[in-house]
Amino acid sequence: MDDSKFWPKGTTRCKPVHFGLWMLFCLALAGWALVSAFLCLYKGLNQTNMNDYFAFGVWIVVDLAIIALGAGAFFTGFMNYVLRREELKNIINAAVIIGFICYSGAIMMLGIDIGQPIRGWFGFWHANVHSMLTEVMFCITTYLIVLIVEFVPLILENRQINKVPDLHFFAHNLHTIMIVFAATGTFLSFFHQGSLGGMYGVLYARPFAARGGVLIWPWTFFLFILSAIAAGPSFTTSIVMITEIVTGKKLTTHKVKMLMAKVSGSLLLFYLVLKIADTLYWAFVQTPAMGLSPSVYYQAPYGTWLLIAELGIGGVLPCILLLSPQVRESYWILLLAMLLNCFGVTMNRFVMTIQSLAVPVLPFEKFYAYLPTWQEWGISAGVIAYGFIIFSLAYRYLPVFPQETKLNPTTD
Amino acid sequence: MNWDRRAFVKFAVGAVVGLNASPLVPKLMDDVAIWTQNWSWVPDPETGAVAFAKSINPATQTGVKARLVKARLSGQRVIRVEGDPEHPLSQGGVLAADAAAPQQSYYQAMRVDAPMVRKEGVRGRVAAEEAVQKVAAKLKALAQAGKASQVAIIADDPFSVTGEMLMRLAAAYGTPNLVFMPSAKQTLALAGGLMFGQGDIGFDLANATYTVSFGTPLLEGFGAPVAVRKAFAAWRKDPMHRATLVQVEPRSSVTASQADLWLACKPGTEGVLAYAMANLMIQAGKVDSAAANAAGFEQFKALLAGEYSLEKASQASGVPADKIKAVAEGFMKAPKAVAVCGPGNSGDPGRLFDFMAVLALNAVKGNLGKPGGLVLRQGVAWKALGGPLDLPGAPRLDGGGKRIMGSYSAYDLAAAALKGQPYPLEALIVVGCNPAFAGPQAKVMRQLIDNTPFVACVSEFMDETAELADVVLPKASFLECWGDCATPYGAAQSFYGVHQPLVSALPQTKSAGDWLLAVAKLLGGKAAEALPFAEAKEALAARAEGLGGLEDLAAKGYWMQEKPAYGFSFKTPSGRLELAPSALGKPAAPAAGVAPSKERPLLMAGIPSLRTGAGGAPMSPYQVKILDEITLAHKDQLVVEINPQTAHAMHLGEGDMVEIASAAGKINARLHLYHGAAPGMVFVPVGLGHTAFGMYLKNKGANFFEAVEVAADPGSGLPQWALTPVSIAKAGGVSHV
Amino acid sequence: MLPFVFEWQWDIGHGVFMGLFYLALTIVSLGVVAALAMTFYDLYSGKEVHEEGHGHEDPWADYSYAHDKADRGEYA
Amino acid sequence: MSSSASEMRFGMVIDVDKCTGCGACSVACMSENNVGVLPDETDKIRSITWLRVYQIDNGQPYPNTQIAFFPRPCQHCAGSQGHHTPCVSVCPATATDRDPKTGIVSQIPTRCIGCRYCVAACPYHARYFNWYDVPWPEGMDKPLSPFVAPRMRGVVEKCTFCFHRYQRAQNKAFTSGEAMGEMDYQTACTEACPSGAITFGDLNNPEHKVHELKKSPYAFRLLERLHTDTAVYYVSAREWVRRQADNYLSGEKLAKVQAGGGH
Repeated sequence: MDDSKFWPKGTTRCKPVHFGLWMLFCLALAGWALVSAFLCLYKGLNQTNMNDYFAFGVWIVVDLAIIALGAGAFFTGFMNYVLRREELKNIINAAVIIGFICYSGAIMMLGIDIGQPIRGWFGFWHANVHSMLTEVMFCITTYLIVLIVEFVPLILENRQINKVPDLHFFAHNLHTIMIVFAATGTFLSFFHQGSLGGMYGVLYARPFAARGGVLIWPWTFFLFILSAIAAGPSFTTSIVMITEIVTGKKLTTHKVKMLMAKVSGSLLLFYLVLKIADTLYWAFVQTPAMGLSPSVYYQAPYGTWLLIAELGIGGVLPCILLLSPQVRESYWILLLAMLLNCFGVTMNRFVMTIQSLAVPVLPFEKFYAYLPTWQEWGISAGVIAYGFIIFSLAYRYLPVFPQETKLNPTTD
Repeated sequence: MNWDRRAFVKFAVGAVVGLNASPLVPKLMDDVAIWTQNWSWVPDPETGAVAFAKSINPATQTGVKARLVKARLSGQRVIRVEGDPEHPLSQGGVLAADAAAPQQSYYQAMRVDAPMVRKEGVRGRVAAEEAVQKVAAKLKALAQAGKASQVAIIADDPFSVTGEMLMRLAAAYGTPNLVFMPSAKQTLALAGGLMFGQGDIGFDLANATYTVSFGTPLLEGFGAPVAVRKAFAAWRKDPMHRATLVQVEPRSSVTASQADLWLACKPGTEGVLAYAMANLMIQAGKVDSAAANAAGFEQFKALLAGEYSLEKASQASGVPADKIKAVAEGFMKAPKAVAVCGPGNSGDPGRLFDFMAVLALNAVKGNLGKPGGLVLRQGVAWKALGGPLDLPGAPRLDGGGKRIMGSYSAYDLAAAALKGQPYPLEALIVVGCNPAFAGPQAKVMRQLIDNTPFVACVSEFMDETAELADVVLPKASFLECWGDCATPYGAAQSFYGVHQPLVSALPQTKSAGDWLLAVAKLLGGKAAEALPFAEAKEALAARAEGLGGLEDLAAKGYWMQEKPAYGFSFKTPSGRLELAPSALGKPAAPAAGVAPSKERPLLMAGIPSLRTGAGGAPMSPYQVKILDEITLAHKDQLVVEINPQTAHAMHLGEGDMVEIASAAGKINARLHLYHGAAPGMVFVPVGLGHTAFGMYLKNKGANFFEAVEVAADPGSGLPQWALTPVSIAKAGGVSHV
Repeated sequence: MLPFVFEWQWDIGHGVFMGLFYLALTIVSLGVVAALAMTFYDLYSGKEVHEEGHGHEDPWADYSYAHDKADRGEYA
Repeated sequence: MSSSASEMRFGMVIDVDKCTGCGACSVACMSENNVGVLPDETDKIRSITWLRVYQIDNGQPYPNTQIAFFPRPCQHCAGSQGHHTPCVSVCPATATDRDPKTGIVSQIPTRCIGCRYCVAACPYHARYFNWYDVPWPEGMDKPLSPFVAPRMRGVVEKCTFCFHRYQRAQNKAFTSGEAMGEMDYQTACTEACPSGAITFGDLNNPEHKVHELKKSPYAFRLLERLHTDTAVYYVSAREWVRRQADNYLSGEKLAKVQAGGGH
């Protein structure tokens, strides 16, 4: 089977049999997810280890994490189209695809996570506009539409599809007005990332999560935006780098990566300053006012190591690395720094979700721990498999990396 | 028109726009919204006219009203059992068991829905006639063979109309072996009989200002529990002038915690403390004249001064002397003080010595026949079902009649029958109780059932006993039939309650009385003559004649003595209070009770609870649902309490799975370290561990009565299982830390 | 979501929130409609398809960074 | 946004010193509101008990140990200090709301999408998600009340202060033309409690018993420091019980926190 006529012009791709094996692996993961999804939809959420104390579980953690990591899409788009950083054109396609994967994956997970999936649209129908979750639902849906609009021209640019005049022109015209979508997307995603953080900050009866803020927005609203735009570019770039390693090709110039790293690092620094200030105020002013001490929050297995992992290993360390020019020049340390940055934001989403719920508020309540079931892992793995599949197909058949042909001249 | 790509695009765009402009989308969304609510397996209870009817739950003696819905298709059904605000004992309150009663009545997997007969080992549903015929034929054959006395009957309540019918039936048929499940009413009647010559006594809790409860679960299953709670609520009504409650027992129970003072005594020393307090009062010169003039007062005084001094009592009970003194003084000074005795925490009928010591303390206080004290009850003026019958001459298996008073004992009956002394059993009839589970020593009762050639039972539920029986006759629940119950334990006023059929949940069920009548009719002869009623309702009506007739009674739901009868009289041989009863010749004194040994170093006691309930009455699904993880954990593990120090000394920890073994049997449970448990003891919830009753109850926890070792109370001779020496060892199994 | 939905009550919060929501939806759909319109215009005006696509020329094509050169073996 | 200035504010005063933990309130509530039962209910963090009775103890060694019970219905928070009811403000589908007329926090299970955000928002664990389909084996569906719809899997439910009883009382008042009396609207748990530990009524109405009872120097609410402004008051003369109702730093004195509505 030869699919080379679908490959982007002037590029080479691995043998179909290799690609097929890789797809099989991904499909196996997806199969696991399908079995899990079937069980959860057919038998109900008792298939998970969530309960009335851990109302949210690993799915929400993965959701929040991938949405934060997917923030690379809107922020790169924002820098590229709105701030006119032309060099980012070389990575924007990858960012859009990753964003699309993250957002659509998150929505699929949410579809299983809610107890009544066929009523999911009630959030629109009977919307409570005071709920951060409503804001999340609205923004995530509309932003996904934007992402689809951004993704469509790229699909249409497939070598064969692009030969159809209607589609060719449509793709071209969408590109022409991309700034409109990018700006709308930025607005939507900004609120969406924020309202995800706001979801926790507004839980004023949950001392671990609750935060003060401005107007209707708690501090977590802004911290989530910042941590997302700090980690998003890192994630996009590290995915590109991993793709480079796997395919053995240079896909973008290192300069682009360094720019992404610099943006990521600077935002991370900004975020960390605010986050640490927030944490100190929370630990030493807000918590005692509720009659608690931070030691109540950190009990086995959710000990202070979480704080060190999130803010130290996943915060300060990558921040220092990303901001040092020497590190940025090194391919591998740069990748490590970016992955640490992603780890940090994931830990933050984990802590905000799981630990918020683990900490008992009533003095006579117990401290519970939570371990996901294989079904929950299955769905989570499914989203990853979904990402692998979409990104692999996109890379194989779509002109994702404009610099690829020049960086990898073919002999033909 | 050419159907080219362009036309297709136009069509598609047009279709999308058109569909969105039409009301189709909102309509479909609305339909989906409705459809998401129609899940075929979620029941849709049919509505109808609502009505109320009064009733009484004989298991809890709560006066209730049933909320009935008369639906067009599904007919009349009880949807709720609520408290009857007009009922003097209940005043609108209920227990968990009452509120869950409809579930119990309707849930078919728990009930016996049709008569059953075991044929070649297999139990199958049969017609009512066949089942009754089977029982009657067996009894007839035994009577003809001169073995009538080898038939035994075990029943739940001697004071109900069914109890009276059974007494008549047994006498007419010719067996002396009718026994009832053991009860504290027996012990109180014995103690009252010995000291006052009167056994129908109660505690005027509602009017007391100072109450000392000696080892009885006052708030966890004493008397009619709702009525006791109403008195308790009255004590707590005014926070500034609340009545005082003192609890004497080894464990920090609900009563002990809600009490103003808890005397944590060593197990089995409650009576000692009552004597010690009486002694302190005598020493203080605060002795009521009736007590001072009592028969054997000097002897009593000397005994107390010698053996029950403050120091000795403090040492024996482990309660600090100042605490004993404080309670004695409070009791002495309070205008309306009462000392209370009753069923033990394990559901046992109590120790006679404790009861007599408590009655003596009340007598010394001088509260006999006074408001807030110990009162004589008027009695229920029901009419007997017929003239007296001659009692069969054969000796009773349970040895009743040999003891001080002719009190029955199901346990002794079983023990004697198993030994075949003086004779074994040929047939056993169990009515309305579940001895295979509730024993009190469950294994002995099961052995009796196994060893008896023919076993019949009249049972509401497919319980452990019914599962072993050869013939099972389905008994109607209290919501389905006529029936009655009489004065609860310890109540200050005599009481009589009636329940009536409100629904027919299971059409094949009948009241126990109706089944008895059917058997008696087939037996013919004296048995039929002794019960000349067409149906049990007639017997009830005959009984109720003395109380204003059944109709009025049913409408109101109860008859009750208007107010406690104040004033007291003694019917003893001496005509006085007898502190050294003539039947004993000396004041009551405790005999050595059960004690731990080297092999069995701990004492096991029950945890009384209105959630688990005690005895054979099963819990309904809702009751099982509200059990905490300190009672039932991880699907099926019974949780027992042990003091942390005791546990550490035995190298045991929280959540350990252990085997609790007595000389009589063993159970497995999970340990919960509880500071309120007395050191050296293990406390086990009573009422779990059924092997019958379907998915909500079956195999949940372990049965306390499997480990109970019954001993005869040295005073009364009644079965006694308040304390059982046990050993504890770590058992295998997952502890789910 | 729509004013006629059961028990719907408007307040300022709804106005702002729904306003922004519909605004975003409107912008996005107008954008798509505009792209469609331009496409029809392009098609009818007989514009030709350029295989190369558009706007993907790498403005930095001439600039080579050390790694890229190394990867391409330029230092070899 | 706080609506504690509602016309009426139905609430409870629960006397902890009277409660004996018998569970009658819980069962009466379940029977009134058609709460489902699963074959295994020992996993308490998945077991639906609108009115859960918590057992607490003073942690003292023998023989000074004491236990007490906190019956915990939904607290029907009003929210204060600029906050709305914790759960109401977060529900995306308006499946729960606080009625400004009665102060009752409602729950519409048929509108609930099962996102469980409200469960996470409630510090009292008063909200329960239907993790399972309730099996209603033969006969178990017979005693179900037609006045409260049984719930399906995947939705959240909670105590509604027997709101259907309020509606019934309202209808009665409308037909009879008389004002609704204190006793016309009582919750199932209040009626059932054999010790009379629960008193229910309009906290704002001086003619109702709760109005006076909540002023007791021994009255307190659960987690007042969070400013949830609950409608359920507890009363206990025992300090250790009152201390268990809220979080205190070690060494911190038990203080009466005045929350929100300033009742």
